[in-house]
Amino acid sequence: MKSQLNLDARIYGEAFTELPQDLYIPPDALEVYLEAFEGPLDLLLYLIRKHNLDILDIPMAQLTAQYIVYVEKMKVIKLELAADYLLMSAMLIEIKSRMLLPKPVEIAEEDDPRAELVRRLMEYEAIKLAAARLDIMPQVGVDIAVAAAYYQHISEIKPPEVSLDDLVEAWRNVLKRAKLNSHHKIGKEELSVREHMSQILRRLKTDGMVEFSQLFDVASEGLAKLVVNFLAILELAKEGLIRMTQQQAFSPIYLQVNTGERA
Amino acid sequence: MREPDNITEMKQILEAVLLTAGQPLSLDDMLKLFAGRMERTTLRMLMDELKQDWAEKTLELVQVASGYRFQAKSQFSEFIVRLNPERQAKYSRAVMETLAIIAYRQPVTRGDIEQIRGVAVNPNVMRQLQERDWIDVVGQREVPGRPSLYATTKHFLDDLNLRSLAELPQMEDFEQTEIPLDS
Amino acid sequence: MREPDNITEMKQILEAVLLTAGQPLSLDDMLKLFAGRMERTTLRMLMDELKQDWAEKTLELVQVASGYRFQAKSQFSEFIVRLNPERQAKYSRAVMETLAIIAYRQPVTRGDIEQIRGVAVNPNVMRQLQERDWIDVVGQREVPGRPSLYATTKHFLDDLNLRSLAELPQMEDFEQTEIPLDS
Repeated sequence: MKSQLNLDARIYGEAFTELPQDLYIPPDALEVYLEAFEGPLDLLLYLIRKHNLDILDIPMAQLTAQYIVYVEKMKVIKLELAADYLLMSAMLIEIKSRMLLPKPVEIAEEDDPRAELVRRLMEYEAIKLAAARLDIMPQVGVDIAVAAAYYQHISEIKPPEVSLDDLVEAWRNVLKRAKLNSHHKIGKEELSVREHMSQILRRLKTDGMVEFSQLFDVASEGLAKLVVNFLAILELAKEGLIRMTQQQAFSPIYLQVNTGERA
Repeated sequence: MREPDNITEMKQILEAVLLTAGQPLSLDDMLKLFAGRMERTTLRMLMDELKQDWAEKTLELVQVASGYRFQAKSQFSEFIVRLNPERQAKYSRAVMETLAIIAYRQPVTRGDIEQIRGVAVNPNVMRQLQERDWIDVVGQREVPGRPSLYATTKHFLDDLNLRSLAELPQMEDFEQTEIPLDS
Repeated sequence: MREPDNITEMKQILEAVLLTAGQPLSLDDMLKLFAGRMERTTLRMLMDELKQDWAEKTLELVQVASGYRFQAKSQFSEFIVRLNPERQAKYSRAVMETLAIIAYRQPVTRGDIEQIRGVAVNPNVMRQLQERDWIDVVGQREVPGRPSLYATTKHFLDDLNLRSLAELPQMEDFEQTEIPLDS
């Protein structure tokens, strides 16, 4: 208990000089009390511990009248907090009124209406003590300093990860901005054609002039792929990227990168 | 540096890594250093040796919830504090009480916290604790509204120098006098 | 701890503080530790001694522009890096869009890309993609200036886990829902 009293002295002692004696708080001090206490449970606990206040001795009528005045004030300050205090006084009044009623003989000790409040007060007090204990425990950044020597960041930087979703998202943005999507659909077929266009250009770049039929691997490629390849050649020619030459009818057709020079 | 081939070199690597880490390192983290060439038991043994090696020095090797870290021995804290006057500010009572409820009663909802403290929880309080990475949401309670359930994190334990929640001061130790019902 | 009254204790304090500082400490910073009870020259001497003490160890005490710091000897860097492989930040929007245009429209010139994006292509963007070996030049378009034609590489497909470009999502997938004209 000793530590508890010290704690109270430290927390409340310096905050303000006028300590509350009961739940009857002068309205001009209300704001100060609301700041100093964590809520009605905290205030009640303080009164019980410090002034041996009996829950039943609280002058309820006076208190109620006063709390109604608070509500007006609260509209400007902290309405939420005031609501908590009002709920608490309502609860106290309820307890008191039930205590005043004649007690049926068979009702056991545990049914004392104050028992629930006492349980809550005790639980809150335990948490309060736990919080105070946590607060004084050594903490990294306050009392504990962790070793953090420097090291040379050698740059073995991994390149950024890119997912298919990232790529699609980027393309979607391009389309959105270029307003292309209503006219342009790129499907599987077109992508295959464009892929083959790149492949053929690569091949022509290394091999120079290639005979038309050499671009078709009839033995191992399926019909679909051959068609795509053919479309790619046509597209390349259309875009002026390659030049096709044939010496005479029925002689081999040669393809080469369009160098812009006349053959 | 080639891959280390003896215990001394391995211990040196571990020491250098731990001294520069700035945070606890788990055994798994440290095993990565040796590309699968070290057993867990060997690593544990090396940690014990390192602890011994530093026993008489300025730092100590401690084990907290998320692993091992070197930290200044407590007698140096007051000097370290002189260097950074603007260290971590103390939290308000509201924050500390909320933290205590989450630590001791987890997992709890905001409603549970309000019930125990008897006042509404200021969202700012939860935000402070979450930003510090001391609490996080671990699920929802299956009641209407599915309120979030909060629990403390490993980082909270690390920051309080604890290996597990069981190392928190025991609730039972907070001896309280009964509140008398009859006077 | 009372104020240190001998050189050994002072050196210990300096060591603990420097190991945990996380940044270089100037002589002025360190003088603050001793509340005016240490001369600058003494401090310099202690720094030299500390340097000596650590000469054969895993860290070294070095002097940089803003003060003194402990740092891991260079041979440990590669191990430390294994713990946190640093990822470069994400590619910029410009890089991603350029990549997308090359993937869907190849072979394209820089001019084509500029045409579609409506802004000039920063040469740096192309360089990043070429260095990654995701795009290369497959030819030139026969127009004045003979601009390079870019296409994606096999390596790009490998990295995105695709077997061919045909596996790229089709445009139909993005088609926006038509706004119905009648009700």
